[in-house]
Amino acid sequence: MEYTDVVMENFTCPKHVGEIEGANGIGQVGSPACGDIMKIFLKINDDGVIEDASFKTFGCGAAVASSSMATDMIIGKTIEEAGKFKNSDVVDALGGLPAEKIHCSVLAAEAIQAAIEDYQKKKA
Amino acid sequence: MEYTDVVMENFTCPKHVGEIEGANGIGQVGSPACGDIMKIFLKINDDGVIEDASFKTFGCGAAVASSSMATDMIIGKTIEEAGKFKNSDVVDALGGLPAEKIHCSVLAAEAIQAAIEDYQKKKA
Amino acid sequence: MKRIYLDHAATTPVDPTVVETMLPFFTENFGNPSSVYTEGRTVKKSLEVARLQIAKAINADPREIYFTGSGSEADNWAIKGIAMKNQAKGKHIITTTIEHHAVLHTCEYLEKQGFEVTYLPVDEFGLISLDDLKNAIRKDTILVTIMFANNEIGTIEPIKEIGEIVKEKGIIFHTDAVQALGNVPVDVKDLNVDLLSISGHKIYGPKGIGALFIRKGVPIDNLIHGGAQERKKRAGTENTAEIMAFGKAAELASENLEKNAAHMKELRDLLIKGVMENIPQVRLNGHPEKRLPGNANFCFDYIEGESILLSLDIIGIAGSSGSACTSGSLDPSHVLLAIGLPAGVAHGSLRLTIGNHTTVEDINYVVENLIQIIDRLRKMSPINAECPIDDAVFEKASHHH
Amino acid sequence: MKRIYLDHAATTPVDPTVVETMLPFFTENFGNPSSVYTEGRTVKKSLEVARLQIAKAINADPREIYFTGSGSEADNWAIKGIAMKNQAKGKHIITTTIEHHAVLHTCEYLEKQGFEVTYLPVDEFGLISLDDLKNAIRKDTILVTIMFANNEIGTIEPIKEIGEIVKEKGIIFHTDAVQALGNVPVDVKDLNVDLLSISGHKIYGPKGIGALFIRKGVPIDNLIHGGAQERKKRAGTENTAEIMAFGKAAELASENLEKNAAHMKELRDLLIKGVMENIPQVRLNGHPEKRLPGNANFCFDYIEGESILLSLDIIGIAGSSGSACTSGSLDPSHVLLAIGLPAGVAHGSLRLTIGNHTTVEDINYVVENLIQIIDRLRKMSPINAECPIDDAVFEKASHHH
Ligand SMILES: Cc1ncc(COP(=O)(O)O)c(C=O)c1O
Ligand SMILES: Cc1ncc(COP(=O)(O)O)c(C=O)c1O
Repeated sequence: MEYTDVVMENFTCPKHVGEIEGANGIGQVGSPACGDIMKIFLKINDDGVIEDASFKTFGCGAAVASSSMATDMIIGKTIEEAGKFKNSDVVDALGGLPAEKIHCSVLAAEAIQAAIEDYQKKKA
Repeated sequence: MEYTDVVMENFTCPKHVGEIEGANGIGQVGSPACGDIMKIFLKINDDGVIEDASFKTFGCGAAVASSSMATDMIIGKTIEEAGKFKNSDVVDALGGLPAEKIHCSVLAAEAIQAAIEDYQKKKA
Repeated sequence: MKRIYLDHAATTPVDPTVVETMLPFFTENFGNPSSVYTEGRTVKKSLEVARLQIAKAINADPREIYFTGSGSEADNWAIKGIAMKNQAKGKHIITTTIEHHAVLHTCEYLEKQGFEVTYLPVDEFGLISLDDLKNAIRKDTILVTIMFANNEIGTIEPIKEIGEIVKEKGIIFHTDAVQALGNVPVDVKDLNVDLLSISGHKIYGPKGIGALFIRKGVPIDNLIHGGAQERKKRAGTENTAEIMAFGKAAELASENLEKNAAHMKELRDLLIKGVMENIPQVRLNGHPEKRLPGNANFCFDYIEGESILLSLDIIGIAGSSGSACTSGSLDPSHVLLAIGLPAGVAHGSLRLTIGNHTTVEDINYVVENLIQIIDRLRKMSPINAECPIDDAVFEKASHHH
Repeated sequence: MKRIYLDHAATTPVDPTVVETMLPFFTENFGNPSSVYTEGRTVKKSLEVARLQIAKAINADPREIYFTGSGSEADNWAIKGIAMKNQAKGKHIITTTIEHHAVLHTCEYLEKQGFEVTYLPVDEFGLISLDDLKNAIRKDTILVTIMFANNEIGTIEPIKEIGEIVKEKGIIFHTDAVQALGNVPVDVKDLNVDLLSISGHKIYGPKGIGALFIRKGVPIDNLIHGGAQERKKRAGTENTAEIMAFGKAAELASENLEKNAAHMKELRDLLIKGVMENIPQVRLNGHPEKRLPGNANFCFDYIEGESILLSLDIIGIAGSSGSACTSGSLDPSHVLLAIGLPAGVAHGSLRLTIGNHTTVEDINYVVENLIQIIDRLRKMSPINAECPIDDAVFEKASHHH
C-alpha cells in the first residue's frame, strides 16, 4: 500500500470526525464483511447549502482519508453541486489512491449521495 | 569429480606409459563411444612372471590413473597371481574413486585379464 | 526513529553471521558446483556442509535434503510431485482449510486437473480433529498435507499423531514446517513425516531459498526438470550463496532453539497480557497454549486491521494483519474465517510476531501505544456495542431499497 | 597460482558493483515486499527498479517481467505453463535436439503426460532449418520453443525468422535466451517472441535468480502456486537481494554490451586461431560466424575431454567439456551428437568461454599450454591416425570372441 502524503495527512489528522449535532442528512454505505463502512452526517440549511459535514468510518487508511477529504470538499456546496460530486474528485484531491483502494473513494461519494437522499426524503 | 592425491599423481605422472618392446600379451577393452579405451602390454617370462607392463589409455583422469596403478601393481606377479587381480585392488590402491568412476578400475582389471588371455592363446 | 519490527512470521532480517557465510560465494568461490575444476569442486564440497546443517536441524539424512527456491516451491513440489507420480494409485488428497496459500492454491490447481481434495475444518483454536482425518481417509487417498504450525494464528497441529494415523494407512504425509523451524523442535524421524517444507527467510536467512525433505524411497516427480543438480531431483544451477546462508541459519536456529523460544514466549505472554488486560472488546486468536512462541494474534472489534497497521507504522512499529503474503489482496484472512470469525471481525485482526532480538521495552512501548490507537480508531468508527454491525448492515440494506 | 577462468558459459563471478547493490537487502532493507508498513513498501519500490532494469535490457514492458528462482525454472514454467493452459487447443510442441536440459527434459516429461513433441534436427553447425520448422507445424501445435544461443557450441539460431513463421501461424513462441543476454542484443519487440527465459548468474549476477518475460495477454498457467507475489503469477516471498542484483547486472550488461562483445570476440578469435593453427587433428564446433562472442568449442581427436580439463585445471585453467550442467553425468554431449559427431569424438570436446575480464595474456598462456597437453595425452592414447577408432573397436570386439 503506497499512500500519498495527502492520504497520510488525512488519515492521521482527519478533518470532520464524529457526529455533528443537528445533522439533517445521514447516509451510510458499505458492510463490515467487505471491510468498509462509511457514515456521513450533513447539516443542510434552508438554502440547500451544506453548512457542515462529518463522518464515522470503519475501514482502511484510504477509507478514512477519503471520508475526511470528501466531507471537507462538500462543505459550503449546494446540494445540487454536491449531487454531482464524483469519486474521482476525492481521488484527485488525495493525489491519487492505489488501484485496489479506489473503491474507498467510491464509497465516500456514495455515502454523500445517500446522506443527500436522506435529507430530501425527510424534507419531502 | 573429486579425486584423491594418489589419483592425481598417477594422472599427472603416470607410470608405465607406452608400448613395451617385445610384449607377448596385449589386451584392449572399452570403446571410444563410451569414453574409455585401455590397452595393456605385458612382457611375461618363461616362468610365467610378469617382468614388465605398460599401457595406453584414451579416457578420463580416473582411467589414466587406474591404468598406471594397475600396471604398476602387477609387475613382478605371476600370471596366476595376476589372474586374481580385481578392480577393487586398483580402487584401494588409489585411495578410492568417485562412484561414477569405478568402471575405470573395472576396465583396468579387464584389460589385464585380456592381455593374459592373449599371452596364453599365443602360447597354446 | 527507532523501528520495532514485530512481523517475524512474514520475514526476518538476515543474521550478520549468515551474511558473512554467504559473501565469499558471490566473488571468490563463485564456481558452478557442477564443474570438474577446482572452482567447482570447492563449492560443491561447501554445499554438502550446508546440506548437513539443514539435515541436522530436522534430524534427517543429508541425502534427504533438496534445496529449492522458496518455501512455496517446496510446497508445490511436494504436493504436485506426489500427486503426479502416484495418480495411478488414486487421486484423493487431504489437507486443511488453514494451510498457507502455497498449499491451498496448489491443491485447488490439482482439483482442476482432476484430483479430489478434502479440506479438513478446524475448531475455534485452529486445530484439526484426528477423527475428521480418519474419516476423510479413503482407498484412493495418496497424500495428506497438513501444516506444522499456522503462519497467522500460530496454532501447532498434532503432527506426530497425524503422522501415525497416516503412516498406518500407508499414505504419504507432507507437512509445511516453514513457520515451525527455529521456533519448535522439528524432528522428521520422530514425527513420521515423509516430506517437509522449510524456508530460509523465516529463520534469519535470506529470501529465495528453501528446502524439501524427501524421505528416502518416497516416489515423487520433479517439479523443475533439467540439469542433474540436487541428485537429479531439482534442476537449476544451485543458489550457492543462499544455500550456504540457509545452512548457517539453520545451524544457529537449532543451536539456540531453546534459548530463543523461551525468550520469545516470555515476551509473547507479556504482550498478550498487556493487550488483553488493557483493551476492551479484544480476542486472542489461535490456541492459548499450542501456539508458536513468537505469535500473538488479536481481533479488535469495530475497527479494521489496515488502519491499525498504518497507525502503528507511523510510530515505528511493524505488524501485520492476516498473512503477509495475502495482504496484497484485500480478502479477509481465510484462516480467521476458518476458525469461525465473522468477516467483519476478521478484518480487525492484528498479528504481532516476536523475534530473537525483540525486547521487553519494545513490548511495553507497543502495548502503551496500541491502547491509544485502538481507542482513537474506535471513536472514528460508526459501529460499536450500542450500534453493532448488524444494525449497520441493516441500515445500508434499507438505504438501497 | 593465478587462475584463468574460461568457463563463463557455466557461470560468472558476481560483479562487485552488483554485490554492493544486493547487500543492504539482507540486513537493513530486509522487509517482506508484501507488507504494508515502511520496511515492506521500501523494498517493494526497489523491486520495481530492478524489474525496469531487466525490462530495458530486453526491450520489454516491466509488467511483462516475472522473476523466478533460476533460468531452469523460467524454462519449465514457460513450457509447462503454456502446455497445461492451452491443451484444449492441441497437445503438440516443437523444439530442437540441441536445447538445454531444462527445456529437453521438460518436453520429455510432457510427453509422458500425453503431449507430442517434435525435436527439430540441426545441421553440422548447429542451425535448425526454417523449412523443417514450417513442415513440423501442425494444426494442434500450441508451442514452439527454440533456444536463442546454444550453451555448448555457441551457435545463434535465427530467432527473428522463427518468430515470424510462428507468429503467422498464431502459435506461441518461447526462446531460452539464458546464454544470449549480455552477449548479443536481445529485443523481444523485434524478435516476435512471446516468452523468453534469462538467468542472473550468466551475466555477472548471483545464482538462483532468473526471469521469464511473458508478453501481455499470453495465456499461461502458474508453475508455483501460492501467495500473490509477481502479480499472482509466481508465488514465494521475493528473493529481494538477488532480484536487485539481477537488475543491476542486467543494466551493466546492456550498457556495456557492445564493448564487452567486441572484447570477447577479439579474444575468442585469437584463441580459435591459436588452437587451429598449432594443434593438428582438431575441429571447431558450432558455426564459424553465427556464434556467441565468447564461445570457443573444439574437438581434439584421439583423446578424452575430462583428461584435458584436469590437465588444464592443474596449471590453473578452468574450462569445460560439454555443458557444465551435464558434466555430472558422463554421457557424451547431446549437442555434439546432434551436430553429427561420433560419440568417440564428442568425448574429446573442450569448451572455453571468454568473459569480460579475460586478457590477451590469458589466451596466449592457454594456447601454449594446450599444445603440450594435447600432445602429452595423445602420446598416451591407444588410438591415432594409424590406429584409428574403428580398429580399436574391432580389436576389442574380436578379443571378446
Ligand atoms: C541455455 C541455458 N538454458 C538454461 C540454463 C539454466 O539456467 P539456470 O542455471 O539459472 O537454471 C542454462 C545454464 O545452466 C543455459 O545455458
Ligand atoms: C506456513 C508457510 N508456508 C509457506 C510459506 C512460503 O514460504 P516462501 O515465502 O519461502 O515461499 C510461508 C511464508 O510465506 C509460510 O508461512
